[in-house]
Amino acid sequence: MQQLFYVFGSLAVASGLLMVLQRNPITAAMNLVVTMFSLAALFVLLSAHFIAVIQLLVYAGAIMVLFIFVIMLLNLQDDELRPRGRNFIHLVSVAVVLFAMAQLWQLLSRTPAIPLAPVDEAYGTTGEMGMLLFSDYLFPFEIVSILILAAIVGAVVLAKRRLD
Amino acid sequence: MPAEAIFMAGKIGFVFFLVLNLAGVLGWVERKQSALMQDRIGANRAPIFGITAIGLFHPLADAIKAFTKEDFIPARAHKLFHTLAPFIALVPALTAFAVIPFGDTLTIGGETTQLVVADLDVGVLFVFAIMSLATFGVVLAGWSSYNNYSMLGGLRASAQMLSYEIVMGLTLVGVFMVYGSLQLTEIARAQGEYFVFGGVNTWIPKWGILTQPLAFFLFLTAAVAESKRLPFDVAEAESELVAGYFTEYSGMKFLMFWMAEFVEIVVISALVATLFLGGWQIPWLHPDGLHVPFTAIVVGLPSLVVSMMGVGAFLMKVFVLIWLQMTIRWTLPRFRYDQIMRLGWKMILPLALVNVVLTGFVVLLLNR
Amino acid sequence: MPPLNHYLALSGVLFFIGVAGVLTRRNAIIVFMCIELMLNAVNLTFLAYARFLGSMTGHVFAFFVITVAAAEAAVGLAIIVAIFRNKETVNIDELNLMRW
Amino acid sequence: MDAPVEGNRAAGDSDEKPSPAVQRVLERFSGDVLSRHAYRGDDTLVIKREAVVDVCRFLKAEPDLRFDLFLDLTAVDYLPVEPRFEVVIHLYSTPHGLRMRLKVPLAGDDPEMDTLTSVWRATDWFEREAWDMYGIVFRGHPNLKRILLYEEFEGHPLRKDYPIDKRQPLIGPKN
Amino acid sequence: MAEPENELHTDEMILNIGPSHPATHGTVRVLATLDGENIVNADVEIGYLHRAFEKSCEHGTWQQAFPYTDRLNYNSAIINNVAYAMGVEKLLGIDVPERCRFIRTIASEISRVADHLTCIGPSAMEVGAFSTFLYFVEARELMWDLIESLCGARLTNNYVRIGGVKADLPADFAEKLKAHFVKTRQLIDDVDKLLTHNRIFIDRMRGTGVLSAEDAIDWGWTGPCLRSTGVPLDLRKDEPYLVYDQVDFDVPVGEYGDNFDRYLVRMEEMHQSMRMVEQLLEKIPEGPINVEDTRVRWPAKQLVYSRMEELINHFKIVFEGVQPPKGEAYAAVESPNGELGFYLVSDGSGKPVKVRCRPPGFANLQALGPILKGGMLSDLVPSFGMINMIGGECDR
Repeated sequence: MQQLFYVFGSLAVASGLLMVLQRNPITAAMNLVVTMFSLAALFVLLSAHFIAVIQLLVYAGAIMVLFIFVIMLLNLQDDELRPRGRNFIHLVSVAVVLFAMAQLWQLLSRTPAIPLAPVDEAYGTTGEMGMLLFSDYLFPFEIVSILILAAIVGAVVLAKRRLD
Repeated sequence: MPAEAIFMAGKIGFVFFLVLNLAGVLGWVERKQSALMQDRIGANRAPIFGITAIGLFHPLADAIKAFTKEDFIPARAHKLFHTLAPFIALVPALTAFAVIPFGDTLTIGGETTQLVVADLDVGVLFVFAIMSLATFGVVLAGWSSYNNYSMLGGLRASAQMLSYEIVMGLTLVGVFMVYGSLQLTEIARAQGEYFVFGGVNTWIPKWGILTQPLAFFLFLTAAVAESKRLPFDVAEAESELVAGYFTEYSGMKFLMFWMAEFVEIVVISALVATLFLGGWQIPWLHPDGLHVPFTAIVVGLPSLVVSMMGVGAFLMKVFVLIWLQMTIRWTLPRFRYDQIMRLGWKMILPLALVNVVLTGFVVLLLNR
Repeated sequence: MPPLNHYLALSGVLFFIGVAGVLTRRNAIIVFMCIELMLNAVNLTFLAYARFLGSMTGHVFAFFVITVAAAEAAVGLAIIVAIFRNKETVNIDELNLMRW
Repeated sequence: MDAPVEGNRAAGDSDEKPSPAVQRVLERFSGDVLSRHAYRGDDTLVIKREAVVDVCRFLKAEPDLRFDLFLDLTAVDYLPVEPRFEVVIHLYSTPHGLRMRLKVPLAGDDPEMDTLTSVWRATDWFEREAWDMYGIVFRGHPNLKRILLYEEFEGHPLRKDYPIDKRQPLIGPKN
Repeated sequence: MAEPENELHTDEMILNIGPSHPATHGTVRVLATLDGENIVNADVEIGYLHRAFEKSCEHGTWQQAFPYTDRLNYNSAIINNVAYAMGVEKLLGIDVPERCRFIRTIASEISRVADHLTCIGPSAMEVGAFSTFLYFVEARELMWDLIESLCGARLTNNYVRIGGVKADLPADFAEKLKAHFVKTRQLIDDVDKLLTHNRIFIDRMRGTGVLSAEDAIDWGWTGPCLRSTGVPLDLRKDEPYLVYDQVDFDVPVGEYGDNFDRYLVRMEEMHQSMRMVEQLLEKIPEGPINVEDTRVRWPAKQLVYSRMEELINHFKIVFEGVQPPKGEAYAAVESPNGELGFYLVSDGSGKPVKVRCRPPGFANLQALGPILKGGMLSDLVPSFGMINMIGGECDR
């Protein structure tokens, strides 16, 4: 288990970095798919089976396909968008990010290792998840469904060529 | 636990053996079946020491030919993705079989195991999740080939597979409501029970096709569409797009797309058999033997025999469904791209929703 | 089992990779993908804490995050397509219509 | 019955009474019809090239003629004779079941006539073919370029002075 | 706006379909400008099968053109033979014997069935119905068997001669034809069951490639394509040549002028053709199959080998050719795809001055671009298939 965490963790970080560094949008998207896949594996390690599958199904299987579909539809080639006199801003933003990472590292290295508690069989299963969603979180759940409906309508309206 | 490890190895071996061989043999079956439909003889050459075995060695000959062919990558293609795409298309299809139970429990030497590689709690969702990854193979193949036909094929395939995944998922909601589980072993086991009306046992098994007849047809349609077989093969429509996303493939990589298609047929057939045709269940056959309908007589059978009969029954159902898909493939013309989309979104999706609502009412009434 | 700290560290690293991408990249679609990466990193935190607390509330939140992300992706990509049709570019530097 | 033949072409007025359709054209365009005949029963009018579009419009529009179906346009090369070319048009009238042949003589050094694409859209490719094969220019044609032969082809092969064994330039892929 | 260095293009995609593409049976190229799946513009380029038919004819005697006419529409070569022979006979001013006209009609109608089978089968295959293609190939084999029994060749028949035909009907022709027609009808019925009421097939064909009757006439359409728009123009009825005035047949017409109507018209025409052949076989009179005119038809082989007059006659007619008087003639027949006309000019010598073939496919194909415009990419396939462009005839 320990090794699997590090394997998938480093895979996630590596492909995440590649995504940011890649010029080609399709390559970037595929790297993001690898990140999502590794994260789904990490979710399984955290006994979150349902979320792991949803992660694969929705994120990797649907959202990312949509991304790639749009990239192909717009026929975006290699990202030739050169920064125009913005190298300074780039440097600053990278520095800020590195600084934040260092802070994070400091914070975490100072705290002692916190072991995870063992959980029972039912933890993270579809049934439990359904129970929670349809009892305690029913209202948010319904709100989310309205949100999705709004998103569908919005997407259709936006992507349509003309409003007629 | 060595026993568990041995069982696991055996099950994985069996599944791989089954799926890969079926995929190979399906190539032959497809040729022979189409030949039968079209008043032809079909493949009957490819001898080994003069024995042709009615053309059974043709898949082998194809494989040898594909291996020795030049592996061609177009000049301006994206080499990495062009190479990777067939693998991405094939591997998920193989993986999806892991959660499909091919038999009931098997007891050998006091050790009992469920005949499924991974009995996941999220069973069906896992199959969908994994199969949705196969989309990437197709899309990448289309994009990386640097060919307009491939590109159009990839675009069509991504839109089609994305749409039909949603439709497929929705058609199954009714099944989940009836059996109360996503776990494929539990769904299959629940189908061994009988309809009981007013306390009277009818001895009709609760197969999915009987409890969810509408869902069965909708799911089968959506599943065939998902596997991009005729009449839904617009992504590779040979008369319009030459070969769609795998126009620029040759040799082994071409064969891998081909294999992926056949493996998907097997997976879909297995999934339909498990969800709607009772999986390994044979009517009136229980772990302790054959129960004669409307009586209490039980013809006792050893559990090993029952397990083996279950595996046989499962394979039979898979074969029948494969045959059905092949018959459809050689009978129907191809849809147009927009007609496929219309069918998915405007026909199957609303019908699936209606099915969910109706099932909800019925389940509520029966549980009252 | 790896301790909670490691999950949180991984999550933080992924989040900041996403931040770096948002700040440095100019292609709207890649910026969008970086945002998705940040959402994923947050999900990892949710699930790690949920596991730590032995409660499934975190899962519910992760579920909502994924759902909202799907909706957001649909609308966001539609906006990008619409912008591209009008302006022939996805460079965020040139999409300065609202900068006044 | 053999028609009077001038040079090697069938031409000249036939002694027979013209058919009603021909009669209509003769009445309307008496000055533009050079000759007419009905050899083997095919109504034929030889028309000045200046008048051909007007005659065609008339043939198509006139209610009792209605030559709406354009069948064929081709050219014939009578090399030693001048005018050398003759553009031959075949028409059919779907309401009345009539057939008509129009012939337009063109001089060898000036093989030009007005396009008929404004009368029947179908003449488009046929005129391109006549240009391709005989080098006859149709003034006002929207897209007058080679159709059956390739762009690099030199000469017009159906002219009688085109040697049958002439070699054409070989072309490779362009880029 | 976008600067040159970061210009991103979404221009309409130009898809080059052909000259060698699975859908282009025959060799033709369609340059389709696509906006997504929709065809914005379609340019049709032909000429890939140009073989200088007219030039070749001008360099041989009148008889020597027959094999070239075979290659115009190789699916129904006999109809091309007949049309050309009729043109030369019109130029010569001769009439062929009654039995010869019956035989020509029978052979033409069998060829027509073969041609329609070759049109519908592959078109159905291209929209995905593969089995129907093989059913029709089987039926076409039966038709070719019949033609083979007439002249010994299956594809390029070269059966018709100036002033007659090569050979009389074989003795067992009637029985053979009866047996073959039974099987052919079965196969056509099978396809009818598979396609005509098939929802998917109707969806693919109905409403695609629509052309109104006025436009169809304006584009010079003839044959089943024109009849599908509702114009009952059929030379066999309107200007009966050969013995079409002695048989009873119907001319099916369509209603909407779309691909499905073209399919239905062709399916019905096959039945009508078979009906005609059966009637003709009933009525066929005894008699000579060639004209007796020695200027036109060369003498029988046994006479050539045994008698001097006939030998000289044979020599002269073969080397100098038939010599029609100076003049011009246009003869047209109803070929499976429309009016197939031959415009012939003779200067009185044994060689033609001009042999012009009016190909129906040329005019029909011309409208392909316009009917594709605004449709979807997939519509190209049935539209092209149902126009039934034959490369040999279109490009000559």
